[in-house]
Amino acid sequence: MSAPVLTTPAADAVVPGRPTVGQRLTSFMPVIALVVLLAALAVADPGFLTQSSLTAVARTSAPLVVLAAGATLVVLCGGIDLSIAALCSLATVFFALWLPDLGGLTVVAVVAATGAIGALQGLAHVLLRIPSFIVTLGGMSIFAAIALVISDAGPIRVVDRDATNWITLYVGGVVPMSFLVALIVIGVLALVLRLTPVESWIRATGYSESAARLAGSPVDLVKVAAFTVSGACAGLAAVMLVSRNFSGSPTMADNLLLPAVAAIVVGGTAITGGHGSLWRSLAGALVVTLLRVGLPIVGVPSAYEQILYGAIIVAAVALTLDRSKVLIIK
Amino acid sequence: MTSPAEAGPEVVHARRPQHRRGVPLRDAGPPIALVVIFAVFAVLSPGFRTLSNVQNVLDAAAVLTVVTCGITFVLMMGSIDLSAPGIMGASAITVALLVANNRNDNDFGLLGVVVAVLLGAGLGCLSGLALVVLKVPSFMTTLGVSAVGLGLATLMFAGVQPNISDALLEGWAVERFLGLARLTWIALGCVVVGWLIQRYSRLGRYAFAIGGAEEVLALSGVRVAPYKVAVFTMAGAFYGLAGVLVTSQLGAGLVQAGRGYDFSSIAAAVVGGTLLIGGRGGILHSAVGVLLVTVLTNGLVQIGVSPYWQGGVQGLIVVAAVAAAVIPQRRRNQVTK
Amino acid sequence: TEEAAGGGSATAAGACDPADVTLVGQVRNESNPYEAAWLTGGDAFAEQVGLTQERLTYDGDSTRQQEQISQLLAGDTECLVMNILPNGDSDTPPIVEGAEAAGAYLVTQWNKPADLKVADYDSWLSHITYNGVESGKQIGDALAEAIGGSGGIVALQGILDTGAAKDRFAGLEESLAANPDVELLDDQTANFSRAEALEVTKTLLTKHGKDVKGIWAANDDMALGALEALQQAGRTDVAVVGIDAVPDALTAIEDGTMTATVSSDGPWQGGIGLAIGYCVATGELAVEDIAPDDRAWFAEQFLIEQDNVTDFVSPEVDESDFACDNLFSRSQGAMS
Amino acid sequence: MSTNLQTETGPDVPAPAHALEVRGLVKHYPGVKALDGVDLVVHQHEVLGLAGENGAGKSTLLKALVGLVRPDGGEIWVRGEKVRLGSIGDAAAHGIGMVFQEQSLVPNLTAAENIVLGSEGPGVRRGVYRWNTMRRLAQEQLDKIGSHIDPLARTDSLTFADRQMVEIAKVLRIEERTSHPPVIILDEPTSVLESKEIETLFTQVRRLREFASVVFVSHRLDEVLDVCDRVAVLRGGRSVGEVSAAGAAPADLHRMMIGSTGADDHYHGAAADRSDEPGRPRLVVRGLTGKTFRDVDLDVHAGEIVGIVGVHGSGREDVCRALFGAEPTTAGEVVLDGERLDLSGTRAACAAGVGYVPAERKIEGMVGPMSVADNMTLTKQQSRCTGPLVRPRKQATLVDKWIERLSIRTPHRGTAIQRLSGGNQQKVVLARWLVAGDVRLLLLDHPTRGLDIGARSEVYRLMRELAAGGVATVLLADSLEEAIGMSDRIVVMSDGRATTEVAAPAGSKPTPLDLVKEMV
Ligand SMILES: Nc1ncnc2c1ncn2[C@@H]1O[C@H](COP(=O)(O)OP(=O)(O)OP(=O)(O)O)[C@@H](O)[C@H]1O
Ligand SMILES: Nc1ncnc2c1ncn2[C@@H]1O[C@H](COP(=O)(O)OP(=O)(O)OP(=O)(O)O)[C@@H](O)[C@H]1O
Ligand SMILES: [Mg+2]
Ligand SMILES: [Mg+2]
Repeated sequence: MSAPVLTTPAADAVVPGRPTVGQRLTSFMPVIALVVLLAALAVADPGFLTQSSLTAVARTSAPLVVLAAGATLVVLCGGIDLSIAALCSLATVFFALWLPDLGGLTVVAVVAATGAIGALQGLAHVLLRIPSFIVTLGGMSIFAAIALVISDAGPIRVVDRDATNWITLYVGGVVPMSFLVALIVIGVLALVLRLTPVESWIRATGYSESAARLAGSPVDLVKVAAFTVSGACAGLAAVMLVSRNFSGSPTMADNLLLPAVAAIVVGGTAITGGHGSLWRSLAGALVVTLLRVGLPIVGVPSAYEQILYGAIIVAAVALTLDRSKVLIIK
Repeated sequence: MTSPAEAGPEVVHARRPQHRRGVPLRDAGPPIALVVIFAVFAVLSPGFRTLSNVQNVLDAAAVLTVVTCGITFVLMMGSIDLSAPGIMGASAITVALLVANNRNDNDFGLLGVVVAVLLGAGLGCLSGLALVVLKVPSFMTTLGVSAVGLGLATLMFAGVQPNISDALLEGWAVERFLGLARLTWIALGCVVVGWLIQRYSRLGRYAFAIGGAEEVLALSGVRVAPYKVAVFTMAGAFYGLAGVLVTSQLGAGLVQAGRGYDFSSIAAAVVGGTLLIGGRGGILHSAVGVLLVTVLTNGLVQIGVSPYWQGGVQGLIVVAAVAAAVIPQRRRNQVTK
Repeated sequence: TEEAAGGGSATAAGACDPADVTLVGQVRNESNPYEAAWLTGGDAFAEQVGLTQERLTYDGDSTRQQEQISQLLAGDTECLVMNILPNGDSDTPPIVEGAEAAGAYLVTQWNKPADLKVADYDSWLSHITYNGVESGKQIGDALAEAIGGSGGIVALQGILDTGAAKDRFAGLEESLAANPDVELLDDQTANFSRAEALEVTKTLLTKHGKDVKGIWAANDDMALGALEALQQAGRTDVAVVGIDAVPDALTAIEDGTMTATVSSDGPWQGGIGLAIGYCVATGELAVEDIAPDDRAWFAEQFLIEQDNVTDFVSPEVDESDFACDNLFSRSQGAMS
Repeated sequence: MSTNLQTETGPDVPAPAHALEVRGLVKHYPGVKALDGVDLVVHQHEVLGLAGENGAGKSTLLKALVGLVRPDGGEIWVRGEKVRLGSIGDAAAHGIGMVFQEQSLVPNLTAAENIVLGSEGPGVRRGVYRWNTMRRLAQEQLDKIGSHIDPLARTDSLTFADRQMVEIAKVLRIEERTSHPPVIILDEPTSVLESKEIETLFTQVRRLREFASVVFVSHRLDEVLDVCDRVAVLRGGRSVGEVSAAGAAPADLHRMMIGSTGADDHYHGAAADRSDEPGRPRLVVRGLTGKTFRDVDLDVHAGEIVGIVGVHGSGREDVCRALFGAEPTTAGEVVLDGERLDLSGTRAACAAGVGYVPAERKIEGMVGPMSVADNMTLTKQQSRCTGPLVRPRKQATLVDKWIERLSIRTPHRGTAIQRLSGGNQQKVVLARWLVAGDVRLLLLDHPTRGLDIGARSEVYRLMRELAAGGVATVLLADSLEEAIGMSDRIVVMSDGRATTEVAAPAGSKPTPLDLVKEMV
């Protein structure tokens, strides 16, 4: 019979955890990717690194930044919004149609309308329990059809430019107003997330919806809100596009869907939800814009441009994704 | 195998302990929707219910079916695949340049087809490798590979459309057997092969399991990575074959041969009940989904819906069909992503 | 003309050193024969003047076209010459305004809103297009003749919001008015795409069956798609017409499977836009000297049928077409 | 460590080498020394118990033995041979297999596939499934443990307990895969099982001893002493000693686990000083009907703990969820403190002061990648907010207070909860309802599942404290003993109906047998 043998008490194994240098570095990866890409482009064509060129990049990226910012919220909740581009196109048509009657109020009206449409999709998602992929895929084709019909399948010229003039200005002669607006959108959304419980609700929903619900988080409300913001952002992006093109068209933004989702992923936000942030999407959108306009401008031939685009975008994600937060990569 | 069931990727979901074998109601949703929609169109349009139109629908579904066969396995794993446009473009041009054509003196016939399919497999393998080695989500790797495929296709295209004059390949689109084009039989063959793989091969069952609980496979000592790569490779091969089929239909190798097939194949698979979270659905589900989508496209033209509205009506019907299918299985604390 | 560049001082309009000129050609993509040929023509012209052409493609994506242009204009625009194919009518105004603000020399082709006047701008030198109404009518008439003046036809429209598609269809309508026995059974869009045309034609063939005697397609790509559909349906009794004179269509006309097309000379288009810009930039041609009729004009086009197809099988780019005093030789008059 | 090994209950013939030996194993995680030089010996043909508090490092040690955790230092010897275990496959090749603490089956595969997963053998020939062979292979394994599960049933259609059986059947395939006597590791296999199933399992464990070695982990110390030959104890990542099971009592083990001779305040002792206040019950449930339960009536007074017991499938869990608004009801009325309780959703329930701790912690209880602090304040946002704004300082103070109060072992309040041991996770989930101090009705579904004995006592103490503060508690206990010990009153459910009510005041507790009679 052995008596229990006691040895010395174990040392306290608990020490406070602080982020290591490596962890800090991973959270800055999107910015690093951006800088590396910019440097590479500058090497390929030194003319690319001029102020006017960078200003143009910023201006170009604004609609994409806004689209990506809105959709990021949906992705953080664990869903996806495939309708942003089609909704944005529809919004350009709205804008062009309503401008003669509403004048300066058109911007507000368009953003409100797309926000409401987004909310509608959110409600369909949470009430009918249809996966967001399907709801927004359906939304995509429905919005495209509506846009075609109300625009008579053609672009609508915007003659009165006063309503959008402000967005084409440059602050201090350098920073495009549209980019500033995009930054403000990101900033405001990020502040709301950071300062209120919304962030933990969104993350909890994205990481583990059932746990969030059983903890009494307003899961449905948060999701509907995310879709609403995503819709409103699509409306705002539409205003930017119209101010740039002087017209609204039923297919104007359709090709921005994949770049917007790519921007989110390149920023390092997990497509499965929970992990990520808005400023990551900002960096991602800038990377994607640089690739879209930078490669051809520095003289990469069309065929190689696509191959490079494919390779770089994968490499960028390889760099930015924080794998300690996302255990299984699907 | 029993039927797929239970939405949700959870490892341990202890609710509702009943044995489920046979086809539960939820899986019957898409086939029922197909029958209903078919019946509605048949009543509304005399042109729709002709035999030749049914043949037309089946023929029109061929390429989408082959693409969807590939993507189904990827979706079953819970991954996503957007590489179809690029891979199909590359394989379409490749096969057009390898069989008898107007650009060069090649006349490799069936060998050319095989090479194009292998090219597709290679590109698919690339997505898979980037996924498991670089740990980049498949959304991105496949988007990247699609761009690479389009780039390769543009390089090979070199400004002059390769037109094929290969009798075999042209025959696929033209010659009929039992009223259906050979292409359609090839697509049917793909469904059968896909089903056998899904049901009887380790690859297929593991793909299914990866979608259900990837981490558990690792705990059981299964190395998941090779299977993932293999699934993407197989999907790439299907896309490659689809590119060949498009070339056979169009009589020419087009860089844009696969345009739009990424989303339409995912939509078809999802409508059929292969959900994006993985671990659910299968080839037969997807085949039903493809038929549903094709019948819709065809029927809307036949009953004369304005081309402007067609997309919208299709979207509405798809959402309504899925909603009708999920309503009976709604639960309070159900996870819907 | 290869003199060393002068100082870095601002060059007055029209006084660029030939070696300083940047030539840019922008089309949708390099993956279709017509636009690839366009870029090749641009290269040929550039070589002729000892320069290289910067080739841009935007994959048929309006947003991306605008993004590329604004990026391009953010760089050095002093002696920039652009020969642009706008994706749609609505894409032209922002390009024009951007070029005007940056002082880059711009020639556009095909798409332009009717109310936008080239003469209102200094940097926008010229807009070139083919008379779509005319081409639509020409092939419409050829189709009517091919089916013996009476019977049903179906029309495949292009991308609905482009001027080219609208004009060509208007031409078809004129032709239908002139041939009252020809009936338009159905019109659908196949977005200028071969693959879409194949599917649409198949469905239309099952819908209208033997009533279809002819297919009018707004471009050759769609016509070729329609030909495949006919072949698969085993129909040899249907006449097909298109526009653009792409090589495959010419071959089909030679073979007798296709009835007619209208020439659009891609290589020439790729060269001529750069040539106009180059001449103005180097001061060999002053903007004021361009006749008002040559600011927006229709280029010469030909109806191609089996009897004259051999003349068009290998289009030659004639260097003399691009000489500064011979730029507008192919003009068929101002756009109305 | 001790060398005076006693093997009275082991085989008489000493084995040539230890089945398994661990020397100085070390494993660091950021901020945590999970293993701090562990030594362990497993003899041939013995059942070795492994005991230790939550977070002592048991699971980490065992995972290192099957190649899932790569140790930072130390050695592993198998049958006298030093080995490196790089993967679970390596371990299997050395005859080591494990049943994990968290269930690890693929839910959408059949039971048969799960059983042979990774070692299909003749079940798969050249990549092609041979379903009949596979079914037979699985059936053989299931027969070993006397389970009657249909091998071709989908795993997610099985009950929790059946799935545990599948896991055991699966690990037993080690026997077929190695010529050596295997070492089979069971990490808390009993925590989700009913007593009958536990008996089946123990029969298996005893059978295994004939030809294999077993390492067995459980927080139910009586169980450990019952089935094991010898028990090794871990504390803070170190081996602190071992006892022979034959003569030891749970209290001895417990003392070693916590490193002091602190009182083992087990639940049986206390329960005394609750003041019985009659009057109107806080919670009144009348005729509650849902999919799996009918006409349930239930009263719970403020300060009362009411246990609900029933066999598996009795519907008690769904009643709890229904009261929390997480399960739809078709009829019935629920009144909390005189007000009708809104059962339309979980948010309404939270707002009304109802709290719920679900049994499936990993999926439903916690948000794994989020921090301890965020998990703790997820429900009661007001506890960390001023108006609509989050106050990090306020949150930090509050969370630290509760970490201390419940002695939650975590490196930091910002650590992701998934890095904590199961027991500590559970404490955080429980704390979630306490931070605001406004909970009136607490629904606890297996709140002590997977907790060590110390943590258990703390949870018990906490429950009593809350009850003393006036909280009404509904308890679905981990075991009948727990239900009896903790409850003031016990409601027996069977077949979706509340059939009987048994008073269980301190001093005159019913016996388990009394309850079992009512349950069936
Ligand atoms: N009629 C039924 N139809 C379907 N499922 C049923 C039915 N009756 C009971 N069940 C199942 O039984 C379970 C309800 O029992 P519950 O889990 O509440 O029992 P429990 O007593 O809590 O069991 P445990 O002690 O294992 O926690 C549910 O998971 C439910 O799916
Ligand atoms: N992957 C990980 N990352 C960081 N820390 C970890 C990880 N896994 C375990 N730990 C830490 O290591 C310590 C030991 O954990 P382990 O799971 O081995 O405990 P345990 O004895 O099994 O506890 P329980 O009885 O609760 O299961 C704990 O402090 C835990 O927080
Ligand atoms: Mg453990
Ligand atoms: Mg239960």
